[in-house]
Amino acid sequence: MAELTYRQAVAAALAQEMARDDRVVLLGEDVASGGVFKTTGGLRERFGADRVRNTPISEQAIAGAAMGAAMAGLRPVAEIMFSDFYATCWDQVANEIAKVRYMTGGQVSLPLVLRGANGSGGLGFGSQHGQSVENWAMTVPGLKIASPAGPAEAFGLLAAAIRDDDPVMVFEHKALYGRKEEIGDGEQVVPLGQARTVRAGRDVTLVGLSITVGTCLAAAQELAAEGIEAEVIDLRTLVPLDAATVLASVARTGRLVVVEENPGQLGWGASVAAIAAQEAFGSLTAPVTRVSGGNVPLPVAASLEAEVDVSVARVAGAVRGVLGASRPLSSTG
Amino acid sequence: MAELTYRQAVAAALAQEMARDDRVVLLGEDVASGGVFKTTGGLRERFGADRVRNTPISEQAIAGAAMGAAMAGLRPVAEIMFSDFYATCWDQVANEIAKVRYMTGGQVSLPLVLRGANGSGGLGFGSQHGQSVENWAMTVPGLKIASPAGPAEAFGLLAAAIRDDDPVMVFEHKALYGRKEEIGDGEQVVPLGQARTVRAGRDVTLVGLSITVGTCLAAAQELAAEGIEAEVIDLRTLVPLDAATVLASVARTGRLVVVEENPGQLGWGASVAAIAAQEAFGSLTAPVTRVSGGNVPLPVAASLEAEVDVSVARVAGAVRGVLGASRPLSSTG
Amino acid sequence: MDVADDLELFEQMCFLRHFEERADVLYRRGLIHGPVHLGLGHEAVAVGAASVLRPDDYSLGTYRGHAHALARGAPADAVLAELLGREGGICGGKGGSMHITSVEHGYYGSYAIVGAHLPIACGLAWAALIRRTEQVTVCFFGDGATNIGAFHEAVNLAAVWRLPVVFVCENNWYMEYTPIGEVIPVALPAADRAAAYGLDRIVVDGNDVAAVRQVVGDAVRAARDGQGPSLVEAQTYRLKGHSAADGGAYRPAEEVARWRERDPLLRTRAVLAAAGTAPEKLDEIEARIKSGLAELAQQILARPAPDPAGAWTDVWSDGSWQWRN
Amino acid sequence: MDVADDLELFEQMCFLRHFEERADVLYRRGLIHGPVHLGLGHEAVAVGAASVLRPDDYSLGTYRGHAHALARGAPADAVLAELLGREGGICGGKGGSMHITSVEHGYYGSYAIVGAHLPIACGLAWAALIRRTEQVTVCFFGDGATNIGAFHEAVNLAAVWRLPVVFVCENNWYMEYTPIGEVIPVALPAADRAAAYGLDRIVVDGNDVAAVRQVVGDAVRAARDGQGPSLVEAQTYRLKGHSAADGGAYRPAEEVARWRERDPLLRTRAVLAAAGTAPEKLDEIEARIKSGLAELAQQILARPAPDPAGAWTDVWSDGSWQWRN
Ligand SMILES: Cc1ncc(C[n+]2csc(CCOP(=O)(O)OP(=O)(O)O)c2C)c(N)n1
Ligand SMILES: Cc1ncc(C[n+]2csc(CCOP(=O)(O)OP(=O)(O)O)c2C)c(N)n1
Ligand SMILES: [Mg+2]
Ligand SMILES: [Mg+2]
Repeated sequence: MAELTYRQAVAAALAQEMARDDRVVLLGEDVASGGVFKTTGGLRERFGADRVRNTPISEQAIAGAAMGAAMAGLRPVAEIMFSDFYATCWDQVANEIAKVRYMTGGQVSLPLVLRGANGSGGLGFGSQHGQSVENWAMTVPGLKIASPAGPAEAFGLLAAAIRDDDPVMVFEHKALYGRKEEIGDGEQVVPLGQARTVRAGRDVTLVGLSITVGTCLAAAQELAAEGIEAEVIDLRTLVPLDAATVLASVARTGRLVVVEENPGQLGWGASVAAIAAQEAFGSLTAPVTRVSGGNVPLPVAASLEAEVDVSVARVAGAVRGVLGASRPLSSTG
Repeated sequence: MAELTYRQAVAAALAQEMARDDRVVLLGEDVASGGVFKTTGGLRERFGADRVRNTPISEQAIAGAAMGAAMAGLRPVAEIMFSDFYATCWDQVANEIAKVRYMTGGQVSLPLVLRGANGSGGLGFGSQHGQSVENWAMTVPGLKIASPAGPAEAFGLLAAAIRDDDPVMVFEHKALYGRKEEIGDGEQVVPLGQARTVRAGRDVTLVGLSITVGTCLAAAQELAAEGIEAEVIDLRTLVPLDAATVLASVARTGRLVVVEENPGQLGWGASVAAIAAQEAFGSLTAPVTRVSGGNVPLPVAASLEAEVDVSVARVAGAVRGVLGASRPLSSTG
Repeated sequence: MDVADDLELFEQMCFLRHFEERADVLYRRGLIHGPVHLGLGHEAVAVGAASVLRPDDYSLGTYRGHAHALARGAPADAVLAELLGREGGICGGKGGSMHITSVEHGYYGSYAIVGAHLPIACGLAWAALIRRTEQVTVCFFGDGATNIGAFHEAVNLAAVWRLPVVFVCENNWYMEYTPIGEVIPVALPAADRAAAYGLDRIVVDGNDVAAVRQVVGDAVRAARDGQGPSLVEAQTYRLKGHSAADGGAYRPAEEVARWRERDPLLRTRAVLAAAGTAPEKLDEIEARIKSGLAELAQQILARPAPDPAGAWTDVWSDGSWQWRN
Repeated sequence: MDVADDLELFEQMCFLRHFEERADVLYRRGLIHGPVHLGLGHEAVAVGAASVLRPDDYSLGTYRGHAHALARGAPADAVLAELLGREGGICGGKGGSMHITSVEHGYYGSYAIVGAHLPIACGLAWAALIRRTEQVTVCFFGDGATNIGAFHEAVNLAAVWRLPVVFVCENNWYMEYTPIGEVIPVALPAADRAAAYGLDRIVVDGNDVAAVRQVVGDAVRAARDGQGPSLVEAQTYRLKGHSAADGGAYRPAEEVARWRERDPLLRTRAVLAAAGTAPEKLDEIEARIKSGLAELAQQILARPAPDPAGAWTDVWSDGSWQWRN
């Protein structure tokens, strides 16, 4: 057992996989210097300049080079420093990487990982450095999407992503990099596509991803004091989506609150909510409820940021609302 | 009254607005030559080289130039030939255009329009030229989104978009360009944010956008023969979204089927379905149902394309399913 | 292929020419679903470049890519089946004309977003560099592609990393309907940009297969020897429209006429004639190829369309498409 | 401002210097929410360029943009309030340090995605061209930005359309922690790329305010006279880290020392001294500016935070944020 920060867990996962498979190579801006978020520290020294490459500020070249190298059989891990910068290589991600296997009739596979810092988390990064970009990716079939909620997941999901033969985007949360957790010895791998029930509860199902898992847990504790038992599910990956775990929970609780950090206009929570409204309709006893970030670009001043970011209070309030709005169980179809 | 094709309606709207306001300027690849989809024919000749500009193949420069010109008070209309190419200027669209007004505290406005050919429609354009890109845009607050279902809307929504003081993306459907419709004389403007009920019905609400409005209507006709009366709503714009019209309809019908051309993983239909599941829960008598394109990149061969594209049969089938799955009305909360 | 005599090159160009002519006919008969972009007139670039590559070298092209796939050895029947949307298509019907790919022959794909494949070419070349396999990557693109950001980022990265990649710009002087001269501030789209990446200014007559063989051959050798990337501008002309749906009316008649005289096939015919090959022999070769392709088209048209089930394969490496349980 | 004597330029540079030093102190005290990038050492570029602009000219900068806003006349209190997240921030607290903007003073924004504002600058210049207003647009960016696609597309479009825009590359030799030399295949990031756009190779000592004034002034005049765009490389150095959170340890000590000797303020002090200005006078000016800024910071820190309601304004031009009814 060792206590690692989220950022150390990322570096450890990279080291574990690079040691295990010499086809694993890293590229990105300043990665050889350890990276702006210190997630690649020591790797250049340990694995050499061939396998840990600094790039120019050329996100299209970074993503494209990762794709080409993957087609040739390497297993590249490309760092896109802030996930907002995927916008500068979106064609490579959405139109090339996501589609080339399909449009060539399966002639190529892309065992590659795109990773970087995502989300707001109240750090004052603002609208061009604080978005929840996993939602852009989820509109595009062909990309697997993982977003770890803590150090153990940061380690295990990244390892699984590197071992996966398909393109996986790992959205690390910049506000979690300093978070610490005990991590077991030996190889760490968390399979993609398996949600984790982090708290059991009978009254309502709270679904979170990445930083909102902690928000849901904190809300659940607050609600427990009021005798409300919330079940909290950490999705871990959006693609593959473990809808079964969510649906099974809703079948028990009859109530669903989905908690996203992104603006509500269109985010992964809408997809999860729609699945429940279609496939768990019979067991729903209350309106399917979404709690999401304010539908505005992210402001910087702390007072404004707090106003739009998802909070424990807003989640707890939504749960109280859902319980209030509930239809007597007898009337469910 | 004159009968116009959808593409002629686009050209007519551009001409109407350019004649009305000399701040309206056009830029894009081959627009001076009339455009690849013949939507800008005759405009260079009529309005001159200053106002109708061919560009290099530089989508970032096109979108950025439109943004800068709008900040300076012009009202640019930029053509991005196929909406899939927004991927090559996504940073300009999602990170700059959508956010600059907000992040400057309202110091600038962006009266600009981004328009181009969108969607599949069974034309064999494949995965890099046939996507429903409105969904990428809807994940980003700050962009208005229109998608006309016929010539009259193509005319009126584009005119409204040009007159709007905010950035508006108009997604024209490439499979509708040849569609004809009678259009009244005089100025044509269709306000943004107002859905249109194209068919009244008591049993189920079908919500479509752009090409799927026609799919919904055809399905409604087929179902009418079985005594099922479907209400069909054409959203026209995703942002602003006229949720009220959808919710009012669902309050009457108790049933909702949302029909999107895009893959189902994450599309605008999820947002509409989630809103209904939260705000119309009490009146829902059946599972909220989504019909969407196959969750794969778009294939080219006609037999494969037909397999994944949304069809009248699939919509009609979904409606029958919804009616079968309905809870007796008595039990609605 | 390492050596190639002029006759062999002629036969290959002839094959590409008549493959495209056949595709054009089939398109106009409404037998091809989706857009088709023909490489008519560009044959010498595809054939000349392919002739200096090792079977394990990588190449990539654009939506105008039939010729590049065939030149590497992609089976004509599978390519044609892909165009016609019949069983046995080289991409299983999922790619169509714009995405012809034959990894088995080192042709890593046709890309339909202008400029997008240049960064991808860097990745293939990077893999070869890391593995020290001496494989070279050749990436074909158009004059219009030199104005898009991906071109800049890719050529720059290739130069900084000294990647074994040869970027070949097929300058046919038009980006769709717009003359390239209207949208570049220099005379030559690729050659006049080379210095910005510390690369030599290389121009070749793209309608002269021997010249292409020579110039691209030198660049490929340099890349193989670890001397880094090259940017080659091959000047050519498309004999028909941008796509099979375009008549190309925007091009001055005398310009078209001038270039028709420089048709790469006529050029090679002249060379062969000068070397003593009887024109009749060349006519006979051309006739055989032409009829062979007409026949092939008939055979493929007799095939059924791909099984719709194929739409649900090849999203993920395990063959499945599901995104949720 | 049309004329400017060295003393005035010195005062302005002094002001920028101490504004940034103050921001650095405030950041290290934990009083600034979010990242801060200081322009320490770059003052001569901002001041020299601004000194040749008309009030109605347009300029744009990066996340390292405080100096560029202030040099155009943006009120220091509003800029500092934006950094400190207090009432009266120039962007209402919605932009923060990386997005300082003062449209009223012709400064059309600080952009935090590398290279993104170059295409935007083209649009401002295009508008001026269409309206024949003779307004010039000046766009500041870093050496690292010359490797991104947006740079290529923007400079190319500006050259093709002969736009009245001056692109000023502040070459401080580093992109974050990486020396620019490691990621470009040429010696100079901007100057050695100019020819690719048919532009002249222009290099200026970015730590010499008079030289910047001269060279950027010529470029601005040319743009105003309809002679099209310029690409100017101003060579400078940042005196501290990439961001206020970065110590800059990756830079060789002697390199830092060498550049400290070339500090633009020392340079101008020497010029003024040679022209007979007493050092004491300059010290006095500097002291006054310094204490004035310390005082200003205290005043602004005494202000309340922006009303949270402000988070819900300015999405749309009517002031609202709602996306649905
Ligand atoms: C990013 C992008 N923008 C626009 C297009 C539409 N388009 C397809 S081909 C083409 C012209 C390309 O010209 P060039 O690069 O010279 O190649 P050519 O077609 O002449 O072989 C354009 C604009 C595209 N496919 N991708
Ligand atoms: C597209 C993009 N990629 C990466 C970054 C992260 N980043 C911010 S500043 C910077 C270095 C920029 O260097 P340079 O252009 O030389 O400007 P300087 O910071 O030296 O003034 C990087 C990589 C970004 N903001 N945008
Ligand atoms: Mg061309
Ligand atoms: Mg720099």
